[in-house]
Amino acid sequence: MGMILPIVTFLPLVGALLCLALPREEEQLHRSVGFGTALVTFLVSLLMLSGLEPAKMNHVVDWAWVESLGIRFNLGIDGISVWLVLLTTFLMPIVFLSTWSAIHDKVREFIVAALILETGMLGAFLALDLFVFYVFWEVMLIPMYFIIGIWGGDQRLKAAIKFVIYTMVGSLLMLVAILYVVVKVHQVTGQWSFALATAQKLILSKPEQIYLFLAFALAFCIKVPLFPLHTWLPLAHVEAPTAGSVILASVLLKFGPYGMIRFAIPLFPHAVETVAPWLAVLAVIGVVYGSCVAYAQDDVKKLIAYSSVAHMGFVVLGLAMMNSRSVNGALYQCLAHGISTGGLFLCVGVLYERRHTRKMAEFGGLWQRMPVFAATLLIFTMASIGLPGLSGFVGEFLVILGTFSAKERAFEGMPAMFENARMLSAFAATGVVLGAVYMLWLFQRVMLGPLTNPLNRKLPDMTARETAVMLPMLAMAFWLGICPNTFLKHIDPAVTQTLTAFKEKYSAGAADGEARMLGDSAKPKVEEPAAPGGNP
Amino acid sequence: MIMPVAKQRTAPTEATKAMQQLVQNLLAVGLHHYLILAVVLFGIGTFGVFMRRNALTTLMSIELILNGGNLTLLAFARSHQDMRGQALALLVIAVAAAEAAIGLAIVVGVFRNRHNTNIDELNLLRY
Amino acid sequence: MTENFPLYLIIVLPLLGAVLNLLFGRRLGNTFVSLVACSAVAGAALVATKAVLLVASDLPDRGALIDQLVSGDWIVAGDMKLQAGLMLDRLSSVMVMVVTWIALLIHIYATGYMEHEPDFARFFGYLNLFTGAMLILVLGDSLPVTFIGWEGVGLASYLLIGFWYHEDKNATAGRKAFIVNRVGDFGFLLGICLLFTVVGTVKYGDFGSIAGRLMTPWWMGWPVGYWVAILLFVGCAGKSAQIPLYVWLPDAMAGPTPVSALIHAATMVTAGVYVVARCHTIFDTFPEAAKMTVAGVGALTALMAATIGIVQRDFKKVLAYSTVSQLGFMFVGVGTGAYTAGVFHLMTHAFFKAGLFLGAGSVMHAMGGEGDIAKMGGLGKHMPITRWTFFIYCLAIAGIVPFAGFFSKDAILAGTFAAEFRMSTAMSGPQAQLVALYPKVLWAMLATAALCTAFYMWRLYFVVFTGKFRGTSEQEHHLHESPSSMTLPLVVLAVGSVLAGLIGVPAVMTHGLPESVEHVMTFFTGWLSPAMVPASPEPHEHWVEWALMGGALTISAAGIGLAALLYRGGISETAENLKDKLGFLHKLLWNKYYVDEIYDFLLVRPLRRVSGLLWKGVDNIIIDGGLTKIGPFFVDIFGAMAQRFQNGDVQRYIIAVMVGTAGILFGSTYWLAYRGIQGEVKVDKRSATLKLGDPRMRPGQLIYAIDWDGDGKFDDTNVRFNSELKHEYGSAGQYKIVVEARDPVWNMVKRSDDWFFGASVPLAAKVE
Amino acid sequence: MTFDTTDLVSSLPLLFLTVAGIVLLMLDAFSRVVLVGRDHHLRMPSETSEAVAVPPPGSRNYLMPVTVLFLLATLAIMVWQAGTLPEGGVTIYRGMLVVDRFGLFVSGICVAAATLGIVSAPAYMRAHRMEFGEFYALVVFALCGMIILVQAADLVTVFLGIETMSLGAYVLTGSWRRSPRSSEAAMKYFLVGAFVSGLLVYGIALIYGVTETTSLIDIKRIAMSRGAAPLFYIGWMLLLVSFSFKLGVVPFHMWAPDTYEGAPTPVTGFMMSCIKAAGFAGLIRLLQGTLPMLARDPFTGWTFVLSWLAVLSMSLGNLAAIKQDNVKRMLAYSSISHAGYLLVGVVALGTVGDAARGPLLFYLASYALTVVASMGVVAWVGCDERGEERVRLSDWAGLAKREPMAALLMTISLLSLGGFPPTAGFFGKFYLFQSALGESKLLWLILIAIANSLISVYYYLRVITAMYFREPSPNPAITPIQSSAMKFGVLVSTLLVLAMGLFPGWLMSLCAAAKF
Repeated sequence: MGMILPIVTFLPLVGALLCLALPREEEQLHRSVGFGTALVTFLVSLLMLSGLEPAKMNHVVDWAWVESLGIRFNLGIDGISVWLVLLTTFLMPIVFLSTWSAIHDKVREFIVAALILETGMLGAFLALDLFVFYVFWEVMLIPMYFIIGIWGGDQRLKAAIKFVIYTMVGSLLMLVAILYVVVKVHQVTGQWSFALATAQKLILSKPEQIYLFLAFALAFCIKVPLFPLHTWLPLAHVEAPTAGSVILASVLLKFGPYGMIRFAIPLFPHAVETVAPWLAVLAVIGVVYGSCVAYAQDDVKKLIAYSSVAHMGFVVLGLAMMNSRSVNGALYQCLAHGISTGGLFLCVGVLYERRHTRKMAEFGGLWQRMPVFAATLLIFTMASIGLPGLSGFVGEFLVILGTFSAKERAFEGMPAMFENARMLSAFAATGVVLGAVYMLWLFQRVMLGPLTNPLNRKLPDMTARETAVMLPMLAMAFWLGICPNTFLKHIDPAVTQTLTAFKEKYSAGAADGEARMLGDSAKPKVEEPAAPGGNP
Repeated sequence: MIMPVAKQRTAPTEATKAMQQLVQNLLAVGLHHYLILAVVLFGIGTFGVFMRRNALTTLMSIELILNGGNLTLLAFARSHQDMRGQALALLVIAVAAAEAAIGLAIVVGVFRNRHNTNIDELNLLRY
Repeated sequence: MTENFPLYLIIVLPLLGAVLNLLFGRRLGNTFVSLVACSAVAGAALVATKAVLLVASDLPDRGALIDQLVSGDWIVAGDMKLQAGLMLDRLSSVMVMVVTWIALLIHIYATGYMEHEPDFARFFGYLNLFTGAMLILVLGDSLPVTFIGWEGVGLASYLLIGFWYHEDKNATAGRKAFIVNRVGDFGFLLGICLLFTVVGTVKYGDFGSIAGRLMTPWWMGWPVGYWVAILLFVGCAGKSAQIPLYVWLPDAMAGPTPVSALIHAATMVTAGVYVVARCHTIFDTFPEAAKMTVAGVGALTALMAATIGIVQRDFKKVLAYSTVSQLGFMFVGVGTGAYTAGVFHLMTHAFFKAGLFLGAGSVMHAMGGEGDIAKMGGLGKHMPITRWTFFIYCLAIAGIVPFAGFFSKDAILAGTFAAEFRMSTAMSGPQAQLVALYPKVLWAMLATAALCTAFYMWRLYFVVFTGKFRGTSEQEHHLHESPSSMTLPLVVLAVGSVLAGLIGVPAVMTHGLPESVEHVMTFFTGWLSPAMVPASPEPHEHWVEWALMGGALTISAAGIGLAALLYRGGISETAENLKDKLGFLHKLLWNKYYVDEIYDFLLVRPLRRVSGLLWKGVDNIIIDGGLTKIGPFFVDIFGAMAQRFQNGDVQRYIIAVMVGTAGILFGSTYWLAYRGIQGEVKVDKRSATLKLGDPRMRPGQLIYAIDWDGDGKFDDTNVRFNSELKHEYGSAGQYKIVVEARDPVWNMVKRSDDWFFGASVPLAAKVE
Repeated sequence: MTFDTTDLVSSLPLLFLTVAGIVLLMLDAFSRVVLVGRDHHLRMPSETSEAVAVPPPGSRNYLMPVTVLFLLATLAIMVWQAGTLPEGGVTIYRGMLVVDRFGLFVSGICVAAATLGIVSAPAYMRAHRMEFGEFYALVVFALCGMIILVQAADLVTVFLGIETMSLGAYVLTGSWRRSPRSSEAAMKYFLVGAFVSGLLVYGIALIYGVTETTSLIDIKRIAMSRGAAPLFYIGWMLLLVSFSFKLGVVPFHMWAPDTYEGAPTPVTGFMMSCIKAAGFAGLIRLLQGTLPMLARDPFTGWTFVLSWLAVLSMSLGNLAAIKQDNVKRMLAYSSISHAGYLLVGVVALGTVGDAARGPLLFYLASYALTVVASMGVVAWVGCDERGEERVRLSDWAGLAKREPMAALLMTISLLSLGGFPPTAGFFGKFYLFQSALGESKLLWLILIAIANSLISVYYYLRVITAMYFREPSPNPAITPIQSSAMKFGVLVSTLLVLAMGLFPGWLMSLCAAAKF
């Protein structure tokens, strides 16, 4: 079990290399290799659950990588990341299966890109070293760029570039922040270390924390995406091929909240009191705004993309509230959104493969032709608007409840942050109403009404393969709705642990002037920084 | 101060004394005179490079600049009573010669391609 | 409360039926589908009956059967632990019985009604799904579990209203229902949140002990219980079609008639009443303002819907407005603290309203789907069973003794008349009198509504079943009585409509009867009163009660008589004349007070417009077109400049080299002097301390000259320092200080009062 | 005056290379030459009817392997030498040169980059019909100049090194004789270069005049004891200007885009990688060896000047690059911006101290290799039937379909240039910024650098976009150059770029060990 994390992380990469070794023309073989690799990865990743102690890091590997800089290949998994990792590994076989016939051009390249992407995502979820995290974070970017750019729609070039540039804006600032933290750690301890655990002990002055938090948060908020940093998302979603949209919506967006709870919040607790209220307000604006704009769309994918803005607004709201209910809810909403929106995009993919259009006006009355598909879409629609018993409800409920019940102070000793938490909660809850407005509008325009368009008269229902793609997603949608504790039993202890650590670090007080490490109050500053090159 | 001064053969008259004084003053060039001359050479060269369009003239102007540098070197070497400056000047002359040769070759190359050597018409490569 | 019973069977059976029908029904045929659907509901009904018997016989008065659905916790988040379980107590027993048995009847009815429907399996799947969800709603042991069922029935309702999705109208009606319900759910959800936040529990079992905590003042001076109740009531108003959220219910008639009967008359729409009764502890919170709100909204709704019902011509629309109106009655019942009466009316209403709808279905079945009553008439002779059962239902709803409606409606009216809100105890003077008058106003509104009810129901009856047939001859040719699968439920419900009222007869009427009879006839009150501790005071003296009863009966009779006058034997000319005379009123009522139009104008269209504006305006133009283009715009401009500068001219290249060299020389020296004159002055009485230069600079690099008094002459010259310089002033005053820094290497001079390259640096000292 | 044998042994790589250059020159000179007139096969664009000495095609194919062998041997000698060097290096030729690990490391980068670069030369030259046998000898001689420059311990050798290097580069730039672009590029490079040489000589003279010495160590001693005189400053600025010119630092960069665009692609690669490496090494030696005391002063010290030059270079280079649709010219502008990033490292060297030298060297090495790889692909992409280069973005459209390998390798190179992990370019930037952050004063500079690398991502992605996302242009005239040597060279450099990004440890330890 000790090696399971690197194995899971690099299995897809091995698959990618295998694909590169196979002849280009064997498209079917490539698809099988891709699917097989992803499936094996999923099965292996399931082993991670056994004996998992959610409140601490499990299966940790800590290998030297660049020793003189203190960069270590450090992976670990806890209750926060485990379900996100499993979500990733669960989705990838589905994605491969779903693109079996959708991708018929440059199949090998697609499989390779998707597998590399999977490695990137898994690595980023598992990384416990800031450098490793950043590397994987960036590794995700390029395959996604290719997936959008090569297999995307008409405006794919614009979408791909916009996606990369937006992400880069945040991630480069994050890089500076990481460097700053590490240099500070070095100045205080005399050691070079990129380990998250070490960085978590570093206490900086409040202004420093705020700037660094903002640098981190920018990267994560762009990924989320938080209003008003969201405009890359509709474009990327619409232009990306189905597989790309699914991965983007289901997994990549989750790096925003994950990064917040794993990095930004624990590292800079004293910034939270200043920034979190703003985040919360933006998140609520995002909920309402995303919903409204989604309602105005006439493109199916775009509508779903904007619905992501709204749903992820809940997530950020939950995180910003910093209480165990809301944070649990936020993380749960991540999973739920991954399943429901992923499912919706898969459904759009089914439609697109048949009609090569995503305009709602082109459809209508499809239920008559495609009842199974209609049922599938309906379930994902309902999951998306948070119908209890389906995936969307628990997360939204916990976030709204957590926000509503948020005390003015997230913790004893913190300044009052949320005088108007209830108002926020109420505004966020309007998202529940608006969600129904736009999603049902979508469902009606596509599925209900008379079947007027002659092009739709002969549409076949879902094939066996497509049904096989949808079934696990549907099962998960129900499972998430009915048995939330399957997931919360891992998430909750980890969240509690994170919040405890946060409180502990917060109550140690921000540094005034000189940085220090948690635990040692007055350590003399190390005189001259040793060479980062590791001069002997 | 360093340069040789004309020898006096007969007793001078007042007028010749004055004349001699004048000449002496004029001829008693010191380090600064050389440096100023070098700067002037440098300036003329630079001016030439700025103003002349013909590649060959430009080349010659660059030689002037190099000579300005050389003169400075030599003046300092003389003033410091140090041979290194002299050696360096020699080296510069040698290099300048090589440079001139290459420069001419390039000018020839340009001429063969374009039939003139006006540098302001070299604008295939821009923006 | 510890009795264990497999309550989950009650919900699992219908859900299982739904799954089977939805997944395999199409392939297995209609017989199989109806068998599965009906037996699932029948099974649930039997299990439920068994459970209710258990509650009745084996449990103490306030006991309940409970069943932990999910072992352990359902949702755990930090300090919050929610369980999901089922609970059957006396209140839910009533609901369970009503839901399961009426559902069974309607299932049976639907097997006939939907016979020729191609999507037979889907229909029954949905119907079973609805039954399951409704039972979750009813049986849930806490608000979140109830909420699951609550939303589940919403979904089923959405699906069934839009069952004939081929028509956009139906799909839109379904969507409208769902969205309006969601608006209610918004309140419901926040209510749950508030309750949990303040009280820390959302389990019904704990509600007995939370009254004290609900008294905490919370917002605008009202106790938290009031706000919880109001928020919950928003949800109830959505589900139970009260003002202002009733608009979906008339549209919901787009669904198949059995659906209207089951969901939009008998069961789902009463869920709001059920929840208010269920959470009565919360609604009872002093000063009962929440109850007053509930009752007021109920009365208003009852009146408004009843008036609209008078003029409608669509068979099912009339019934729909009638339902809205009757729900208003129920809310007045629970709102005035007469919980038993409210729930009782809920039950009786389930019988006769389901019957009315099924009758309507039967009629429309015969009419080939025609719903306009103006095109019917004289159907009585073609369909006798339908006619006579319908007759009974109409008597029941009009409140003619001894039909079910009479007793329950009377209970509400009497309860309302007798109600006293405790708010009056907190007030004095005219305000208290107003509060005391409030129940009477409510009573008057209800009485008016009852009059209208009797009138429009009988109008319906007369127009449809008496007189001459006004439809096409083809329709007339096809007129026939419905098959037995449809008439059987009609009869059963008619029997129910006759008898159901007899278990809740007011005490004054049973006075003197044999004890066993009396026990049966007041059974309902006795059944519920332990679960719902009556908040309302003892009723009035007997003569008042008798008088009230007589009044109610008179009102009903008057309504029937009026209807008979105008519509007996078809639509009379008087009726038409009246319509013309009261043109404005008729138009207002015909257009349902223009509420849909107002909503469209105030909410729907603005939302659409705002959405478009946000998308096209904010998203596309401001954010995407503006904010994200600013950077690229400048990059582009500067890029073009940088590119254009490179014009291919070698001489320009060389000049750039020279300019660069000069720039380096100038820049490095100028900035030294410039930074050198940055400074500040500190004054201590007569002495001023001048601090100059950047602390990071190498000391002694600059030579300063300082003019302390701004007279243009330098007082100190040739000063080399990098920290501080002191000066003693001779007299008090405001002095301007001018500093000149000189870089000895370059003789670059910068004075603090020159304006070249950067602002001047004002330095001054104010000495005392 | 006798020659010390240690001088000879210590300068063995230099001597070996010089001899190798002469041998190559001889080999070329004694190869068969034929006179041809206006041959329609060769389609001389020139209007002159004179006969031109043109060697028969393929007659000099053996020169490239021979050169590669020579360079590899030099590399081997350097490795051997590095193992035997005492701490602090050996000063030879009476203080003219100093052989230390720093010098050896940078020389090694230059030689390695040149080796990987010239393997694509024969195929390129054949395809573009520019048989030019002196190419290899000139490369080797320019390399000699670079080695002299990085090992220079005296202003005399600095001058000698720069000039030797430059003279070779001038000729190489113009070596595509029938191309008007090539000769124009050479002309521009030469004119500005010669002018700057004049500035260099003048600057050296002034410094010599003030300090009475040309030895860098003595200059340092004297400058520190006497303080700075204005003439010294001017001399020093002129030196800085001439180095900035060689490195393509704004505002002395203006020759660079034109020259890099006009020069034959292997030469461009050679100049971008080797001259930049050698120039930076020389600058570091000059600044750190000569003017350390000035560095820490933020206002008069050279860090102030250089930080602004860095800002200008990064910004202008990137801004102009973003407007290019000529890939080669875009890479030229990008090289200007990379000079800016490297200057950030130099500034860090002045403020943070010696610790920043390792990152700077790492960046140099990674940039040199990446440039060699990308220029290899630029050459690979090919030419039209007239032998003209096709380097417009439109010509690159759909390269992934025509030449998937080239597109893949180019993508990796571009990602490295843009600083994406896991490539050398990313680690280089990361390492550089990390060392610079050791001094919080430099945060602003790093933020500007970050903003710039964001801009740069845009135009690097444009190339990737063209290669992968666009359909190939219908014009079939572009024929890729099919040469296994070229492909091998590009492949090896790209793999090295990847390896340096994934396992940077080995190179980092080399960089850290490369001390004066």
